[in-house]
Amino acid sequence: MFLINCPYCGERDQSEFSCGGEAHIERPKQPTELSDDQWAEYLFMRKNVKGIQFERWNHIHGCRKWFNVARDTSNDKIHAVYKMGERPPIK
Amino acid sequence: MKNKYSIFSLIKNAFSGHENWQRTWSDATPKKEYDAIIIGGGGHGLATAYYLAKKHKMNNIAVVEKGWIGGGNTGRNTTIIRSNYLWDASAGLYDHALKIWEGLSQELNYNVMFSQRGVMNLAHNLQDVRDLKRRTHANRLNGIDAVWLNTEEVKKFCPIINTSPNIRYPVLGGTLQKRAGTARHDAVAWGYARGADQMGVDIIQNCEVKGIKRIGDKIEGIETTKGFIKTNKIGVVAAGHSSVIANMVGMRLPLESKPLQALVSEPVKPIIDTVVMSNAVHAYVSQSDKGELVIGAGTDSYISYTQKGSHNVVEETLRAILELYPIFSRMKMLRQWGGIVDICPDASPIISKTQIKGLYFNCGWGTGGFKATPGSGDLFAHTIANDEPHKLNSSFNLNRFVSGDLVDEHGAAAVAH
Amino acid sequence: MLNFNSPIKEEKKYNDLKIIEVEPIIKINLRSNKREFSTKIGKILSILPPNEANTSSGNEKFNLLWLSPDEWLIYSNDNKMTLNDQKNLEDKLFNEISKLNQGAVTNVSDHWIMINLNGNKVYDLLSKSCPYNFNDFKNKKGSVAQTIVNHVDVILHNYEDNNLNLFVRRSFSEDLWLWLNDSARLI
Amino acid sequence: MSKNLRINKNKFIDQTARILFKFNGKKLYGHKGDTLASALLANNIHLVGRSFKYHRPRGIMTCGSEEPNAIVQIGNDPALTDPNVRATEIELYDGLEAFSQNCWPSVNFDIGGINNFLSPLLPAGFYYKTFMWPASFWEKYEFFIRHSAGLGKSPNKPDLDLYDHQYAHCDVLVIGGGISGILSAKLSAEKGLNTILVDDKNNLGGSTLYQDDNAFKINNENSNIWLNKQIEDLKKLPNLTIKKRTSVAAFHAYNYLLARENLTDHLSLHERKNKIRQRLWKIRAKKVVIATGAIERPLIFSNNDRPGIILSSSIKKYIDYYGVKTGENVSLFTNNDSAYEAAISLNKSGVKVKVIIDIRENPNSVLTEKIEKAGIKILKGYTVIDTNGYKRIKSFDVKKLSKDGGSVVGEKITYTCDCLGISGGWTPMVHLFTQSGGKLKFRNSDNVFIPDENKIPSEQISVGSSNGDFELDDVVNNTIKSIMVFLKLDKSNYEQLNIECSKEKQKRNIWLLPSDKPMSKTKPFLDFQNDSTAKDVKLALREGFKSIEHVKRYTTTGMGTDQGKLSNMHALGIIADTTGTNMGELGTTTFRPPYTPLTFGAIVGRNVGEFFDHTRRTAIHNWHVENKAEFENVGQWKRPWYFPKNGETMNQAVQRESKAARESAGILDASTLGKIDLQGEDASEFLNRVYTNAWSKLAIGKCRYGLMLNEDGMVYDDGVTTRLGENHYIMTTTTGGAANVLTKLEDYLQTEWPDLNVYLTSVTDQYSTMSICGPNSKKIIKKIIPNLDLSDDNFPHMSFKNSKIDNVNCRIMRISFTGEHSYEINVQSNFALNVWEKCMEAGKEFNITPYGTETMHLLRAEKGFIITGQDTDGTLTPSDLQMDWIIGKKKYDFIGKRSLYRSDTIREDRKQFIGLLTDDPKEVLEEGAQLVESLEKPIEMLGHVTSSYFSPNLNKSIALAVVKSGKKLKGKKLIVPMENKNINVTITDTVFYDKENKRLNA
Repeated sequence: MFLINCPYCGERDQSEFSCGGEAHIERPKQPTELSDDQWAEYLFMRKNVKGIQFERWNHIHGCRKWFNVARDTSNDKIHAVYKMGERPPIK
Repeated sequence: MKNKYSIFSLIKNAFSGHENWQRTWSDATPKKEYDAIIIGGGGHGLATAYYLAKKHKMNNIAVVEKGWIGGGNTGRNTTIIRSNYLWDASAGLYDHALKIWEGLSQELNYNVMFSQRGVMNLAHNLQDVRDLKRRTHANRLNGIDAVWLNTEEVKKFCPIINTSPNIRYPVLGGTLQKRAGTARHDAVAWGYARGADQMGVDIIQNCEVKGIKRIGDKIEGIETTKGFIKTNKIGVVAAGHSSVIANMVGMRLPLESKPLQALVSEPVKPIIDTVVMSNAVHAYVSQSDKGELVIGAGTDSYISYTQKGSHNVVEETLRAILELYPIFSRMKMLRQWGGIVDICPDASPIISKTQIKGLYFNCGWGTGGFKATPGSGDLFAHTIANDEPHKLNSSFNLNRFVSGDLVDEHGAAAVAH
Repeated sequence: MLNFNSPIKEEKKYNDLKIIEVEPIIKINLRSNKREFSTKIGKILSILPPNEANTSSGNEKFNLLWLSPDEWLIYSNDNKMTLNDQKNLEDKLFNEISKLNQGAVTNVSDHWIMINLNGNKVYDLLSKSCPYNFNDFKNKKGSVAQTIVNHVDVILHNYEDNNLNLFVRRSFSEDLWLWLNDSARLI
Repeated sequence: MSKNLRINKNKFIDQTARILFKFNGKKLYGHKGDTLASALLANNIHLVGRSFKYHRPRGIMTCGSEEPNAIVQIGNDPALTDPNVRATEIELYDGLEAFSQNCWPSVNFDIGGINNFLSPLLPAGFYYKTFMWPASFWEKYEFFIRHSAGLGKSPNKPDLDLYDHQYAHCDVLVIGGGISGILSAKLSAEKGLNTILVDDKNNLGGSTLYQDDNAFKINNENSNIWLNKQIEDLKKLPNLTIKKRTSVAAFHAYNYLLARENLTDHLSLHERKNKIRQRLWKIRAKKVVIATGAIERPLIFSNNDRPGIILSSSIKKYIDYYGVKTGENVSLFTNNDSAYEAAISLNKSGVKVKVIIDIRENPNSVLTEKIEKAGIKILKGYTVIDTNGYKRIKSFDVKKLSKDGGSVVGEKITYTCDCLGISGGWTPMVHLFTQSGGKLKFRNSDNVFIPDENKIPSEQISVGSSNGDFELDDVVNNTIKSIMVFLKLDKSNYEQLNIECSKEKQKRNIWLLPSDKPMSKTKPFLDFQNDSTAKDVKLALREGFKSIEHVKRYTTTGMGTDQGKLSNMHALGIIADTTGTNMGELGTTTFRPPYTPLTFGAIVGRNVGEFFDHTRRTAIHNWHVENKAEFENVGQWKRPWYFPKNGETMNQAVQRESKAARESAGILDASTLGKIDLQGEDASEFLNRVYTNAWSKLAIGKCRYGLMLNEDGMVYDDGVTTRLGENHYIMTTTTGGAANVLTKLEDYLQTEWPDLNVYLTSVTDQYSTMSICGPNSKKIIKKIIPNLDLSDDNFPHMSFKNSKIDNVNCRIMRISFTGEHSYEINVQSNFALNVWEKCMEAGKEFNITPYGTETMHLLRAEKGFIITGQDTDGTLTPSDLQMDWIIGKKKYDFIGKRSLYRSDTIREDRKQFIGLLTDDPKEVLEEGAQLVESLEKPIEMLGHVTSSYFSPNLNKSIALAVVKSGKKLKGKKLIVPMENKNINVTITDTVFYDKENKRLNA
């Protein structure tokens, strides 16, 4: 069980959170202008990174806030936690 | 021709102290060039190579594996084999595999211990009943041997299940496929490796792919830890690592790689003689020939390549096990492990060409790839050899995510009322 | 007059532990990310909503718990407040805040059930199924934690030493009550 | 056989109290403090079980959790029996009953022993090569394989014991209560750190506890005396928790560890009543100290598995700790000094040690000198080549080793014995370290894998012999040194220790000892439980299984209940030797949790039976119970399914309820529907984006039905949303979808549309909802709320009114899921029961009939309303549902909109929602049944039945279904092929009842 540092509530057990997958996939502002291919890219295609992945977590059993986590998927180490709308603090 | 395995060869070799058995497969060093290369030496990859050589006479091919063959999900799964899928496309695919399983030990001359002890799926609420009945009807009309069992029949088929109406989610019935069962996972990889090796396929272990070379939209070869190998056709069967390979050519796939855990108990004398799966009280269990209870847990919600999952998934799984089999409370977990499963949004696989000529993907098997091993290999070999999918895998193309023709095997998406 | 029926209506005593449902308690959920919000609340309740995470503020009448950067829970110390008084408070807050687009005001008096746990074994009890680290919480009066107990969402408020209020959704409350009591006998 | 081998001298065993126990039915006695193993040995019983494959007689080999052989079935109560319990771990209690496993009819005469003679036919992996003919026979062969495999027996009645969980958070967790663990815990707690020390035994101190020889001294005291003082000091430290009988099972990432505390397994059965059997500690530690010690290695030579062959350190423990002689004619066989410690203990206890076979050419230390002085013969540079005896070792053969150790030379010497102690050196217990993600390095000097200090994954440290320090001086000095750095201590009380330790560190390692026979004639066991031998490993290598994981899987080495604690290193060594690889490069197999097997019960804790999953109850639940409702599980909710009266079947009850609802009045508890309160100036815009239809123009006080899609265009949820004020709405969701919908909406608000000013608050539990429908519903509402104007003008369909019932505020919605004139009362939950009772009272004269989910489903099906999750399955678009009207065509965007226009989602031949009538109106279709046009094979399935009922109001069977191109097929005949018959049906409109919606305003 990870120990996740919620940017609002502090360090909590993973069981208080849910994971929302890859971060920084912005919903297209004008979906109707997109081709089927482009829409599928947004909808389904994922980097599925092995290494540092930027992903979304929700402190669902706490403050209910979504935030971003930079986690190395090859060893599950969390390198950074940052709020929605912020840019990743690491590369 | 290698030793043929039989009781007679076993006796013969016993006299010579088993000194004269030949290698099951040879460790090859890579040639400069192959007609096709399969990336990934799991069951699916080795089966693909086997059928490429056997049915399509492509013998100058290689399987490259970054570790040891069968070391990924092939050697980590709970070995359930069944074909009672809902949609026609899935039923076609998995039943094709099941039919091959039925003669596989003989075909490979390697006992993969396919044991048709039946697989039962339980229903615990009214929507489960509707969904499973729907599946049973569809199976029957597709020629798949599924039958609906009421609670008493469930109890009769597997007496240790707690079918009391007073449990939190009582068993309301179930669907049974008798032709379904289990097999010995390692043997599948080793048997296909032996078969492929006999036909000249190079099996190259400890060879990690570092890059894919292409010129324009054409494949030129692969960069590996054992050097560059030239080829015009690459079949990627890398399971959890499919996206890692795809990223090498700048492709993204509709996949997420997540931890899937399983565990076994200490071995005991026979106590459960079939495979029982439950979705609502989420757990599945069978007993291996060795006597261990083999229990499958769920996936975690996050991506991870660590082959480790969260403890709470194991706890939840065993909670479900004890709800259905309270007699197992004193049984002990002997070993617990994780695999990396690549999951598609519609819980169906991809066996497909790509936009890059000569590059093929076989992935997205999620939590249930083992059962499809022979069929997957056969159909992927067909796709690679002909540069066209077989009728049975035509639905499992990459384009379905663009056009919207998903093969959604999640069943009922939401609990509602 | 309609009868009030809270789900538990019981008090249980164990060694070093007392568990009791306290109802009716008015509870109002506040949401806002507007600047004037704090002042308005201060005016109406004479308490400022805490900005610091996992803390609360309060006076003899009300407690104001931090739930998230834009969410707070008010609950009263008094379970004798009349329905009319409750309605008046809710309306006042609603009219001053929600109506003026300064945030949201939602009556959640019956959404949450408040259970008071009191005694030396309180934290041993909760730690049977709560992953939260109480080491700091238990030493700091007024601490607030939103976490899970036996897989159910709860809000915990450190009211006094070894005396806390636990809020659980009404539909889960009987179940959690059974679990708390079953656990208490095993301590 | 009935000899007593107890020595009268011991402080750890309470010899004043005799304990009666039974082994295989025979009454025996032991003492408090014994394990089953020590008590058996005291009774001169070595033969405990039979091996897995060859059914060879096997005895007690160790004294701990690494025991591969002495595993027994405890107890014979079908609810409480425990299979595969290590005799070396279970503490003796009054009335303990143990049975040998895997043998029939008895451990002394076991039919399966025939396998031993067939063993030439049963090499590693033999089953892959045979049992294939005829093909259909595998399951018959398998039946026999299954029945001869397995070890103990599973209980076959539900467990009666209790299991518990407890979370703990500490600064430092110390695992292992041996000397290095004790020093670590002491240093930590003295520094003021909140410390937990766990040890799997009932006594702290590890092996130093009984090391009373003057060859081992600390500050001029024998090491055991010095350590005892430390333990006494330790117990006084305030911020230290000591957990005995507690074994760490798993070390997960983020220093999350699981430890099982055994609370009752050592008590007699009557003392266990109402106590928790095992508690699983879930420990989150800031820092972890691993002090788990090391395990002695066996030596690999032919027939090294006979009962009476015991690890030398175990012989020492049996004598010094348990006061039990493991034999009276003992010899020792070793490659290091450990066996000499055992020899000293044996000698002190008056057991004659006949000979020590040492493979080293020149062992030369204080210990060896001591032994030689005592007149014990040492054969230096010799090896044991074989042993004799069947159920107990009787003698062994010895030969001189060649210089290179690769063969034997000279004459064979045979020694008789009844016990042979063996020692192959030590293996650090690095399991937990590697479980946590740590990497090992190989130390060539003494052939051990130890933690690589550069590859430590978290705040943790390994100390003592688990870190590869095996001698007392190294253990103590290095532990102190490294703990001081690890915990950032400036000074400690241990800086000036004077340690005397006289063992020689020289070892000679030969993984597989040579024999004078050809390999094929020998049986050098590696994995004692699984019967895999060095021959099997070599066979696997010949057959091309080179990776250690392949060898392990092919030979099953290391896959027994001891998980290879004794066998793995030798298997690796033999692979390395055979293939000419360096062991460091070969690596190890993965160590997987748990460290020792963990009961399912402990893992699950108390979430069994009534606590398996939560039960959510509505505020009116008790009324339903009192009125004999049958319940349906909907998610975690209990919902009334139907209310049978006077022994009605479900069908009868539902027919009655459905008729009553249409003819007079029905009442439904709809409180489980999700309810979300929306406030904020952008609430309308938000609704526009999350629902398919338009919301801006909905007037205050009005209600509207909404359909929510997934981003992939498929129907996800639905419900009615009411505009309470300019910027205030209340949304309802499906029961099962409530939590997910709220999460999804929050997600969009926080991440995609943070600019929208909207706040969402769940009020599902705040309000209870009761729906009253039927032509008399208006009259009932009028009785309850006399001052509310219920005229259609003032209060039309799809609108709401704030009102009061007595002193309590409520919201009345005029919405209908049945097609009848109906009202929904929403009231604060704590008053709901009373409001419900009022409705029942007011409705009495109209025969108001409570109904459950089944009748609700039937009534809505008569009107063709969908139930998401039943009529939809995540693959249907609004258009598929014939609900094109609900798509706001003019809206620029909403969740899922873009997906509706993909090439495959606009196809006309998709499955579409339709109605069905059976040709025989009495025939009710089965939900889930498939629809076809023709029975010609291959059968093409066109769709399936989603909902089906016998409608009492129409007096015929009705059904809803999805069918390919269904929209265009009205009137078409289809077939529902069942197992035993084919049912003819006709496609119809989805609305069966009151197509003109006249009843809404009736």
